[in-house]
Amino acid sequence: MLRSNEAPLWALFSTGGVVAAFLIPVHLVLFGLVFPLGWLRPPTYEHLLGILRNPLAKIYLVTLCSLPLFHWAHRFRYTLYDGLKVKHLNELIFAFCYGGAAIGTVLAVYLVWRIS
Amino acid sequence: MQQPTKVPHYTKYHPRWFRPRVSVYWWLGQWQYLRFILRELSSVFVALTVIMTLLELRAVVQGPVAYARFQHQLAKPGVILISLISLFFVLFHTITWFNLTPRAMAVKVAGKRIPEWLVAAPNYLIWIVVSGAISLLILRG
Amino acid sequence: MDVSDHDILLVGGGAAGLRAAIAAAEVHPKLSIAVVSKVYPMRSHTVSAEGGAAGVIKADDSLDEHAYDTISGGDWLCDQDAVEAFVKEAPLELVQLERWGCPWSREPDGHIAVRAFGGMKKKRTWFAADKTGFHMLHTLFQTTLKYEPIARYDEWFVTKLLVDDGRVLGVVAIELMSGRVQAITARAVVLCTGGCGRVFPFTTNANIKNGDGMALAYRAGAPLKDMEFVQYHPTGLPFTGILVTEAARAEGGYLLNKEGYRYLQDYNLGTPEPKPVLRSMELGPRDRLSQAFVKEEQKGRTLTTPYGSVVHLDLRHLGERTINLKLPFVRELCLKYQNLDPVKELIPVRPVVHYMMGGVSTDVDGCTPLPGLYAAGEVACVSINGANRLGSNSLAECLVFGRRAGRAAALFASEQRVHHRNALAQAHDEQKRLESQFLQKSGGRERVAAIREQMQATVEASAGIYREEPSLTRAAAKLRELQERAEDVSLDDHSHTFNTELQSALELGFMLDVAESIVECALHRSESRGAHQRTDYPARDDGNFLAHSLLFRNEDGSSRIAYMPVKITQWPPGERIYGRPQEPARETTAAVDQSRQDKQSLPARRAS
Amino acid sequence: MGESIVLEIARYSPERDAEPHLETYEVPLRKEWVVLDALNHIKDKIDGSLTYRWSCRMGICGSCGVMVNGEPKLGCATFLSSYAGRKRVRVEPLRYFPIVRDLVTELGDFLAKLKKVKPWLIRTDGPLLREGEYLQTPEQLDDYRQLSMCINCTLCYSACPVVGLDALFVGPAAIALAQRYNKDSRDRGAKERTLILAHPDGIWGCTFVGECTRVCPQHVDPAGAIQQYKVGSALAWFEGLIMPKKRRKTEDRHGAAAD
Ligand SMILES: Cc1cc2nc3c(=O)[nH]c(=O)nc-3n(C[C@H](O)[C@H](O)[C@H](O)COP(=O)(O)OP(=O)(O)OC[C@H]3O[C@@H](n4cnc5c(N)ncnc54)[C@H](O)[C@@H]3O)c2cc1C
Ligand code: SF4
Ligand code: F3S
Ligand code: FES
Repeated sequence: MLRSNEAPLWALFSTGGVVAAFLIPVHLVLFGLVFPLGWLRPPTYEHLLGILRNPLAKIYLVTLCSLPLFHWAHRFRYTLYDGLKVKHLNELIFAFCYGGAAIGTVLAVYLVWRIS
Repeated sequence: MQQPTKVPHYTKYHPRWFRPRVSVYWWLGQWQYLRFILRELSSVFVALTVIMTLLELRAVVQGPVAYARFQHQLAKPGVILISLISLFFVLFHTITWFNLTPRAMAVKVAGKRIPEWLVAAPNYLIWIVVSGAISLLILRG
Repeated sequence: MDVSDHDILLVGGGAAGLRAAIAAAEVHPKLSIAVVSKVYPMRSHTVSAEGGAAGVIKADDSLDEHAYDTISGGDWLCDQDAVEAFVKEAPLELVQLERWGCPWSREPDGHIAVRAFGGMKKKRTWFAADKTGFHMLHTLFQTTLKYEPIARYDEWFVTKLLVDDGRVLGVVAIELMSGRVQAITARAVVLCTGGCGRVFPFTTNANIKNGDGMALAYRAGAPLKDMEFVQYHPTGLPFTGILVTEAARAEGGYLLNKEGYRYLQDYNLGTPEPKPVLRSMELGPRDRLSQAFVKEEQKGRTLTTPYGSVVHLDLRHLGERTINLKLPFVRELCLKYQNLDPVKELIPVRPVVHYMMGGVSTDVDGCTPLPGLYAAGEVACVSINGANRLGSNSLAECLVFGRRAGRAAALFASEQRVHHRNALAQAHDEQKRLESQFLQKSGGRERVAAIREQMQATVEASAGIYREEPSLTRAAAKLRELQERAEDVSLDDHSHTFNTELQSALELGFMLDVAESIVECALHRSESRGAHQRTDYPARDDGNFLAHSLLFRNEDGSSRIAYMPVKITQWPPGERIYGRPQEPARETTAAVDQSRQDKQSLPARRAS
Repeated sequence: MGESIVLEIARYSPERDAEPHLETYEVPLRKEWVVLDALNHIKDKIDGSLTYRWSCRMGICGSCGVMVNGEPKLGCATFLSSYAGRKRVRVEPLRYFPIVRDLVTELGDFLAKLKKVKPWLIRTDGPLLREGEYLQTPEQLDDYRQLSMCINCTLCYSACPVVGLDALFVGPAAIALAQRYNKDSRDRGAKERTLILAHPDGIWGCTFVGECTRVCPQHVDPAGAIQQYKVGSALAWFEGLIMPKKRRKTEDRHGAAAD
């Protein structure tokens, strides 16, 4: 069973890794540091909403949230297996990690869908 | 009677191997291992940033008041600290990821494999361009 | 005590042993075959061969020329029927290895590439960069993995051949991991245990090359042949003895004395040209080059280092590109072990003991005079190498005669009935001997390492590049004494688990026998031929010594020597001429040219 | 002259000891000595019972691997002088393997794994032996040349934590060897090897720690080989999803399928 899953899960992990590597830093820098510390003025609510109404932006946001979560799921799963030597909790960890990523994805879809 | 020992007894002509056990803290023993674990844990901070983004989205969905309140919360010193730590790990992820891609892809031009740094370099270029474009888009207006 | 039984037993997992195993498996898939080796097969010394393996493949080459080069290179001590079989089968064996996946270096069009090698008139040496032996051995090893009938006894050390009624019935071996001594019986045993370079102090040979197989056969009653012929390779790195392959000279390297002069021109080896010329100067045969070194040393024109005199090998003019492409391992070894870069610096080199031309006497099918016993590879002497082996012939020899011996043994074995009445008793005795002589003994006064060092010094001093009667006689007496003192060794290690000291002690015993046989044969051959140079008899003497030395062991441990004529088919003895490549064939007699006509040469397989 | 260096060597004798312990030896520090020379010095001059493997002393037979100060190294290719500043040099058996005695580890499991990946040329068609060799251009040779350099020294197994944590993991050298044949233009066996490789105990067990490549004395880069196989497997899976018919071809090409 595991065997048939590993290839697509790994594909999700690695595309997630690519997305995270290219896109996550700039979002973190802007929203986590530059704006809160007041180095630059944050975009106004209207401006942001304007951007988010664009369907392309919606797709972008879902990608930005979903794939890196699957990236996390894969890495975290193996870190738990190896780092803590808890491979016997296999199923539980599996459910937690990919379940988490799936919930995150659903949330992202739901939220962008709510923007009108 | 034989003396009780913790160790299985050696019997002549039957080798008794010593099987070392790997400790749970194996990754603390060696810098390269620790770095590996940190690299893997960077994914946790990637996930944290995603969560931050989701919360931001929720705030936008809920309206201007919620958005303003969320901005305010992000400026709390504790949250700033978390962001800083996250940034460290997220950058760690980006750099290790870029440097390792050439490993996973043997890019060949005209039958010759091109050197790894040349495969990695475009990543950094694209990264800078993309980051600039996104910043502009968000900041404009 | 356990006994395990197989149809065929290969002792040794080098190129010869593994090739023989596959050959046996292909005779009949039902035969049970076992490879016994004191190291994991891929650790066998074949792994360190660098330069290449010879086999005629190009259209401008012919089997005759390969045969002639081999025979003249061997100073006419080769059995010519064996050489003919060898040159004919070598290309097929090398193609076979290609089919098994060996990563041979290629021409741009995808065909096999060949390079020049010392003593060869044409380019015919197949190579896999400069790790040829490594690639051949791993290809063979990996290929044997797919043959289910081939069982392996990895890290089992053979101490004795089981002989009953003049027939070989198997071996007694120690499983190193457990210390268990066991009889492994078989219808036929093939010795493929490699050479004996470790008898000398300064050698390219690995720690495992102790002449085990030669001593095993000798003790069992089989004769050793031509043991006086030991090859020195002209270019070894000082201290380690690591080899700088002949390919370095084939690609165009120069040998320089301390004045930076290409001294080989003074020794009848041709005139210096900037580009390598086949069979000339640096591409002369190994015996001549090593002898030239000694002469230079006597003239005081070599450099002195803490590890003996050296001359220089100069590769600098080849350029970084060629060196990286054709000689990467040479560069790696120099950087790693000599801390110098051949792209920019001169490499110090000196002659180093490299190869044993002699060995267990066999016919062209690897068959020894002892029924049930076969031998192939460096341990054997089928006599294709004569008095001096040409570089790159021995890897091909391992394949050709490995296959022949494996086949012959398999055919012999399938006709024999199970028969090992005494095996168990003999194994018991051997176990008792090991326990009482080594493991349980205390109070012996001698150390293995000390006796080994003295033996090595003795052999080098007497049976080195140049030899003479007084020192050989003295060496014979000294070796007798060491034999006796070896009875009195005591071990620090009394464990049964992986007792390498016990192994060393047994290997020392083998080496002492081999050392004695080298000195004995050298003493009796009062002529100079190929690698055997007697200062007291400087000329070749075809009247008395166009013959192989055969050394037999007497019951009491002493030896007796006999001579067996060399088999000449079409190339009567001539003079060995190097450095005049344009006219070598004409130098031989007209009879040769004539007899060549009725020999068909290999059709150039690839009409291009 | 007179300079020396202290070695701490792990000793274990199953007949006597419950577990390995360190013993110290002082040996001369010579500039041309490698760790193996020091071990030989001890065995010949101080304690004949010290047990370790070696043969070629030129870095090609692969038998002399040990841990030197916690790093997997070839004993014959590691100069003592590079540790001259340290007070002591610690020499232990290769990590993650059962220890037979002193510095000798057990290799049976490794060899079984090697055999499992079918490391031989798989091909049934082709011309007769007499008709000559398969053609292969230097570029095609280059595709797998580096992978064919493995000397089976097992240093990479001692470097890889997954090997230590998961006894079933096929491990870096064996996977690299399988890839060596997969990438050989003469081979047709990629599909057969998929069953073993595209498996949780095969490539998917590897988490790209990358240490295997760092310690490899032959620059084989098993880490790269494994990741490339993963990419191939993932691509093959997607292609199979989109175009089930093309699946076959891709599998052959990438030597990877995901089912
Ligand atoms: C540095 C170097 C470079 C060389 N380069 C070339 C070259 O370029 N071209 C060329 O043609 N030749 C070359 N040679 C020579 C050639 O490599 C050898 O002659 C050849 O490899 C010998 O192969 P083998 O199978 O006979 O023995 P080996 O490969 O030496 O194998 C011997 C086997 O016997 C086993 N064995 C020995 N004793 C026992 C025992 N008592 N019990 C159990 N097992 C035992 C060993 O474990 C081993 O498996 C070179 C040699 C050296 C040293
Ligand atoms: S891949 Fe490298 S480290 Fe691993 S066994 Fe092969 S040569 Fe040794
Ligand atoms: S160290 Fe191990 S985890 Fe993978 S990259 Fe190498 S096999
Ligand atoms: S002794 Fe052969 S690799 Fe070190």
